[in-house]
Amino acid sequence: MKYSYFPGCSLKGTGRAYEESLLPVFQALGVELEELDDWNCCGATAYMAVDEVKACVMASRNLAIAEKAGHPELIAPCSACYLVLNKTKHYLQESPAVQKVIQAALKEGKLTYSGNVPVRHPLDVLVNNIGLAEIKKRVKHPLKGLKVAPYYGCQMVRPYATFDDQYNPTTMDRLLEALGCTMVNYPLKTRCCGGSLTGTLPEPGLLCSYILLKEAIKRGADVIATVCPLCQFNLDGYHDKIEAKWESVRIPTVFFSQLMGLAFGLSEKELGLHRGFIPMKPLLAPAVA
Amino acid sequence: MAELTRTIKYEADRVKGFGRELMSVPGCEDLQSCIQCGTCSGVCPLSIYMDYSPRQVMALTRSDFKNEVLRSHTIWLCASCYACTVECPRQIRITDIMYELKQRAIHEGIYVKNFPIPVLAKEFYTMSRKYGRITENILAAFMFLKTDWLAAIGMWKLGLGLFRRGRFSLWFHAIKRKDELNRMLATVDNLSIDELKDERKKASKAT
Amino acid sequence: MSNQEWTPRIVAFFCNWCTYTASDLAGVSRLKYPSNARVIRVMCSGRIDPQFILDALAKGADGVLIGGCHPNDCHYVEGNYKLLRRYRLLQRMLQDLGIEADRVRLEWISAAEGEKLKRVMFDMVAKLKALGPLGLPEKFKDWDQEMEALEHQVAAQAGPEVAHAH
Amino acid sequence: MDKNKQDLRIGFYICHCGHNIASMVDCPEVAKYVEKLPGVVLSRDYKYMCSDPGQELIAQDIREHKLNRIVVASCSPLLHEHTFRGATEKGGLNPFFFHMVNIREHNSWVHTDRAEATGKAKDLARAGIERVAHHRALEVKRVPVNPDVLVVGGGISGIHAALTLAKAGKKVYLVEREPSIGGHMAKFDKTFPTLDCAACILTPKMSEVGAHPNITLWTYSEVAKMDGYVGNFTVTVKRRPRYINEDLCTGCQECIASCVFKEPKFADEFNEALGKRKPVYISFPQATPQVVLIDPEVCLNFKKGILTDKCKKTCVEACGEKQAIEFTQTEKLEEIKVGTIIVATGFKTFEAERIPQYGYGRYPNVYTALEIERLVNASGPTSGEVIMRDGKQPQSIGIIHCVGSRDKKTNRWCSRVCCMYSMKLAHLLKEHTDAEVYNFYIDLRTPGKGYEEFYDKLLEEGVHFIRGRVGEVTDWAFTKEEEGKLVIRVEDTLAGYVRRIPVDMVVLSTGLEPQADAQDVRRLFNMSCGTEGFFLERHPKLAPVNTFTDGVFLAGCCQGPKDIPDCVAQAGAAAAEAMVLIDKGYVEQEPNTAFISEQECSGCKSCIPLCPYTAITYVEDRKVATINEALCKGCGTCVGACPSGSIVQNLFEDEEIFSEIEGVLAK
Repeated sequence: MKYSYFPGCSLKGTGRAYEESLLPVFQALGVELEELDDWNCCGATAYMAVDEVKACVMASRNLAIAEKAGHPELIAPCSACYLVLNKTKHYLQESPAVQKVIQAALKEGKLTYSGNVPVRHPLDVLVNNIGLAEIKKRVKHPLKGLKVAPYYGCQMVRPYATFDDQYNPTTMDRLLEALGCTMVNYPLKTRCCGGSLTGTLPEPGLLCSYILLKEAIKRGADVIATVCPLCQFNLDGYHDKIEAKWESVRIPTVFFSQLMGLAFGLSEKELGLHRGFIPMKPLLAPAVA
Repeated sequence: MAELTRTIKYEADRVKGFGRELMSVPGCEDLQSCIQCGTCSGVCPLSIYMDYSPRQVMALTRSDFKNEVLRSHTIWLCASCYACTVECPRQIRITDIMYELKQRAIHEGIYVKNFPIPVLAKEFYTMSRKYGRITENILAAFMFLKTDWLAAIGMWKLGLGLFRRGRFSLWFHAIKRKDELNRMLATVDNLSIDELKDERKKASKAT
Repeated sequence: MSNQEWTPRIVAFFCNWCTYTASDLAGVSRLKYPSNARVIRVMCSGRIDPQFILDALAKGADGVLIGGCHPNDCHYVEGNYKLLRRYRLLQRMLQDLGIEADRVRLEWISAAEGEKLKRVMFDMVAKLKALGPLGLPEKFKDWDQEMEALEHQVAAQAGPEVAHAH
Repeated sequence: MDKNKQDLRIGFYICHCGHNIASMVDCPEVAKYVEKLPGVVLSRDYKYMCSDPGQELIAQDIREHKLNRIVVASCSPLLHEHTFRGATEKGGLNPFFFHMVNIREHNSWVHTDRAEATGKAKDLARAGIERVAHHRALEVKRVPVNPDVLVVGGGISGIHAALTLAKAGKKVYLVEREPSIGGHMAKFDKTFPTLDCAACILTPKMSEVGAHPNITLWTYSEVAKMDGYVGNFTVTVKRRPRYINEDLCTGCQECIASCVFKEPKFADEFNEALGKRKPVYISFPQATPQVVLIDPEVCLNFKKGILTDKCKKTCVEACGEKQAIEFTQTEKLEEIKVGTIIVATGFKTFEAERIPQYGYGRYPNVYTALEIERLVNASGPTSGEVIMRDGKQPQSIGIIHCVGSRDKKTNRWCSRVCCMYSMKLAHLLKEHTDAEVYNFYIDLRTPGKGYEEFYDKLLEEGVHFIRGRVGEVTDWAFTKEEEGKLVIRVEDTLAGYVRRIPVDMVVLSTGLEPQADAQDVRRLFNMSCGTEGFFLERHPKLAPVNTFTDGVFLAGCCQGPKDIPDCVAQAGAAAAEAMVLIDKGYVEQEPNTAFISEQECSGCKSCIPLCPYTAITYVEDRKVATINEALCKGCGTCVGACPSGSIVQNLFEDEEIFSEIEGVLAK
């Protein structure tokens, strides 16, 4: 099985660990991810604010390249990329005006896009295509006793609930349970982390992150699992500031793929676990041993 | 004695047609059916910091208070989490309306100067246009230099932390076929705003 | 009149209980739709004789719209099914005659579906506009003339031969 | 035919309908156009054709100008065909020499271009003129009306309709699906705005139904089939076994006391599963009929193996000589004949789980309004004490209005009663607990007698009203006072702040929806449903209790959400409509039946299987088919299929329709 793969800028930068863990996990499952040739920025949130049509043009270049690559589906692990690529597909279907502009732009780039190639989130592919049974088979070190707060964030489930419930998504819950984790009841699983605000207007952004961290600790979680590089960054990178403002809410935040890698017996280094600000190491000793 | 300001609005304060024009944009039409229930503000995680609640932005937009809306902090505080869009009982795409308002604020240059978010948006735009990709830490550095360089100094610890963990990039990530992307984006530039608006109007009429 | 844009002429046969009522509802709701269709009321879509449809086309309609109750909802139990069978056969025949399938359209529209009626009207007008005029009366005239000419020709050719034979 | 045309003297009338038609159609222009058409003697435009002078105009013209055909172009024939046929008859002409052209619903109201609309009106008028030439004089048949009435549904609407008819001396069958009549109203504690005890005002009516000699009450029963037509319906009623002989049971309830289950163990439907009942039970103390029933799902006697041995049949013993318990009962079908039917099948409440943000089913202290009705009721599961599922009394309560209503994602409509019942519950909860009560509303709708005054009263009682639709109900705390509470996040739109309000108990004011099986019931009685799924009335203003099936009437919430006074009023109206038919004694049948011209019939028999009413038979000796006029309902399906064209449908003859086609297309 082979999928096209759109990493997005974050997975090459601050969210490096996501890619580092995702690729070997898929490899272990016998699924190949082929990175799109010369992909560009998806168009993302900030770009939409300046020029929505151009954001769609940027996204459509990626979609066109993916169509050319010839694999039936495209995997986009970053929630923002996942949303923007899907949103562009929606616009292309819904709005003849946008469609006209995009087709003209594609023509200029000597590209074509006919609307094929579904954009999928890796969680979706793992649980709904590869299947939990297959994943269970690869588990070498069940993460028994590890209490995880599943945090999905916004853009994977909103506004398009493509593969999971909008209010109470459970795909990651089921996946991590299959690895042996214990899921804590975490009512904030789809509440916003503050997004790019945390970097621009610290007060409101940090408050969003603080609420999420505090509640995860209160619910008895050892670690927060996330599906999005920006969420991971917000929940992991600002503890000093949060501490200065409110209180210490130190709890590690990792990518679900890192937990999968651990369960599959991959090394922490391979999975980029050393890249987190709040280390997860001490928790692992009892779990993996 | 505290300074008193009049808060009354006269008809001259409205920019007539602004609301109708915005509601002609595909995706924004449903604003017409807003019942001002406040669900958007109730679910918005950022509404607690806003000068106008999302509901008020909807009301102001519909009533042509263009200057008030485009100058508000609210549109820049929207983190695009889509909670309002999903919950709205009238299925108004509030997040998309916020995007539309942000675009107009940038286009017309009326937003709070030194407010970092529009600057980030513009820098993001420029960088992705120039390199095709975003290098996050450099983007952040640019933004702070343009808004509040003291804050940039405050971020040194985070930067250093990123650097030590190998999450810091020292130079721009870029795509190979920059000219291909630029040619594509240029087609949108060549399309005048009016033309696009006409296209949109036609489209919204058709749907 | 002549420099006006051509618009299709539609004859619509609506059953009294569902589609005619839906049409009334569209009116009461003040929905707006193109004015191309002329509605003829029948008690049940089962009353619609294929000859009505052919006659309408022959007399200059560019399209025929049939509206009946949804399956299982017929006021007369199953008149709509009876019509459906006839409609399918007729469509095959029309195809053989070179009349496009989109010209004769069957829609189930319940008494509550004023909106659907509006949608169908818009859609049908758009499709007929794309197809252009059917113009059977003019074609009949042309064909008649052709036939006449042909007869003359035959007569002219036959004339001398007949003469020879004598 | 041409000769015929020369004899024609057609009168044409186009109605302005005030501005309704005249604003979009140039009526004088159409009248002028029609005047020149062959056969037309007189062509007029008039402001309101349906008015008395309008009708008189037709009658007078017929007499003065010797008109023999009338065409009126105005509104829908479904509205005023009857009126103008009457006017035609008044002028001394057979009423079927009249034809109606719809230029309002089908033209002026739906088009925007005056020239186009005028053109269309001309086409339609011309078609009417062409058609009316072929009209023939017809006779209206009278069919007697069976004076018995079927009322479906035993809620307050059905009860009131049945009693009204019974008191007028009509025989009524009242069929109810549940074991007792009473419907939703029986579950309510008090009624707004007067705070009458619901049971106190309903129970006397229920027992009156149970005791009335003119009412046959069948509970635990459903209508399975309806055949026939107005005046003569044949209805099959399915009676589910309650394993108790209704005639023998005295309602002593000894059986319940002696059941081997010493304690009630099973979810009690009447108390919204907040209480428990035994396998043998009576829904509620005032249940009508006062007859117990046995739930075979849980009664041990119906189990297999050891379990059945555990049943000591103590109930049978307790019943003793009455011998009312019949474990062998099975489903029974009863066939009845009635002339009219009143459908009063009610509503169901919106399922609160469908809005997960409000936490129903996830947080135990989130309740639906109907559950609160039982909780505050003295005969409810807690004997009227407001004890929450966690055993505590609430000190603060949030009532969320419009749950499931006014929302495009669920139900678009306003459920009409929730504002008022929410305020009633706010009052009752405050009375019972002295808690702080918050109402969260979008708009407060109090348009009824004494309703606004009730709102005033609540304000004076200190109930809080916050204008804002609640975003979410959660159990995560941000501040200390929120710990252990349910937190309501909402924008107080009038104060202009987003607020987090911690409460102990949340009440969801769920809206009203069509019954889950409304579509089946609709088919059963040949009715229509609106887009939202409630049964469709024949006309929203002028025929609000009629349906499109003659002789079938609507009452209560099955037609749309409404409060008790409106239900009762509508039930009375439906009963009156039924009595109109019964007391008149006959119905006139539209003479649109079909007949076969024997000379032309080839005897191919293709029409025979087409008729859904088996009205067509084959006459062996004459080798032709024939139609039984009494059975024919005038669909015309056989006419459309006859290969020899020998079947004719009155009012929809081939010539009439062909001329209409010709008329609309002629240029």
